Amino acid sequence: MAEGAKLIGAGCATIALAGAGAGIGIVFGSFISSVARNPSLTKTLFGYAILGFALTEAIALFALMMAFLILFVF
Amino acid sequence: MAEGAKLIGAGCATIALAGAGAGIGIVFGSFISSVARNPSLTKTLFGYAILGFALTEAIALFALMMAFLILFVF
Amino acid sequence: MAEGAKLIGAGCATIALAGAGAGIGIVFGSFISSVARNPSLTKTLFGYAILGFALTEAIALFALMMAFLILFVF
Amino acid sequence: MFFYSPLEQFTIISLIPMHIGNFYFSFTNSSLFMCLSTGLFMCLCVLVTARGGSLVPTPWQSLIEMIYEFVVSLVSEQVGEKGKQYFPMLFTLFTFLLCSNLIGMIPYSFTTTSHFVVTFGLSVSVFIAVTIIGFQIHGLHFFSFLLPPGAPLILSPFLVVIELVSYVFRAISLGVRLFANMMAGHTLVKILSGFAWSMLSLSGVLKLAASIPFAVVFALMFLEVGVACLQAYVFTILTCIYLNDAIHLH
Repeated sequence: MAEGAKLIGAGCATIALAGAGAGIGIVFGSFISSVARNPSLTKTLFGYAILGFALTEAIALFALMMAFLILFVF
Repeated sequence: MAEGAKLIGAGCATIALAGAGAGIGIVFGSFISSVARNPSLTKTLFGYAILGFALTEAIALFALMMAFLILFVF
Repeated sequence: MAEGAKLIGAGCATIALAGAGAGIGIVFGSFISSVARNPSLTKTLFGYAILGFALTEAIALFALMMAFLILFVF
Repeated sequence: MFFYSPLEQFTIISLIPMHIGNFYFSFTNSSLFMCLSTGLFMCLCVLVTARGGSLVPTPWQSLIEMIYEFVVSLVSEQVGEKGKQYFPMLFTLFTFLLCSNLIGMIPYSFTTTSHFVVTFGLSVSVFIAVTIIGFQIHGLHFFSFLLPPGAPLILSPFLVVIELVSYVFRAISLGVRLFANMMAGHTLVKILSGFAWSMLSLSGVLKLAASIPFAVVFALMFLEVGVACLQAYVFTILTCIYLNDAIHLH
């Protein structure tokens, strides 16, 4: 039974990537509209967009690590 | 039982694509409104929109990878 | 049976990271658009963005702690 | 369908087994690639600036200058004047992560940062260093860092707990972020290339179907190189932010 539950648990844990996908969309969406509004700042804005992306990606990968933990450790 | 759980697990893992779908929609939504606001920048904005799309797609790929991992490796 | 339920429970608890991912995306999204709108305040805005990020990350951490609690304590 | 599990690329193989007492000190492929990445970058720097470097920079010299300028502007922008004394540490941190991530991209090589023990060691040592600096400069006043300015005092017990939890979580999240990015990225590439390989064994026309996962792997390699450089940058910029918090409080 634990063999099957492991798979279902890992499957459920992966659902958390949905939020991170939306979060990254929001970051780049606001980045594109900000560049259109103020093109002179593209350089620094791109730096912050990449920082925002990396921090949101980290949350997605925390969830993925949790899924791997459930899958391979138990 | 594990055979069935494998299918349920892969099914749950695919739910994460909802967020990536929303994210890509947000990116192109703001891209369109930004091009309307500042048509001269269409070139660079399109580049950033494709970058945003690619990075959000990466999250969707992570979720799909997890689903295939559950489905085929176990 | 409890062994399996533990894994499914931890998997479900990790879903909460979706909200944290979206939240961090919103924080950095609004930070980028605010910097474009008023570049002189970048320093203080960056401080508030990092504070907002830290508090949202704390919520993600509470969810992860709950998942680990389910996984290792019971 | 898979001969090896996708995580097989992360196994540690001891090349020169050494045991001191019952301690395991053998020279593993992880330590080999760590020496390789630091050694390569050091040789590059020494060779490039052999005779003080030429006035008109050679391509390699301009590469080193670019990396140097990048980290200098990063540190001075994030930590300001007081950050200058911590620049050497931040520069070695950035170049070590950059080189070990990029070397890990070569097929059949080993990414040292794809193991949690390596990145966790790095992030906890950074966390301890930053906390010591904070207490050294501000003494007990450093605890005021746990109460964000302008927060209403009624909330303070609640806010202090959350700030303390998120302060301590920085050590873990800094390490897990780098580790998870590296491991998940390489696992994703391995699984998709496994698909492309097993699709090749299909009969006749279906072989062409193997080009789809192969194209995805091709695109993913660009993403992976981007993620490798990006994660080194993010690790360094977050260290600068935490250093800035320790030096200038809020």
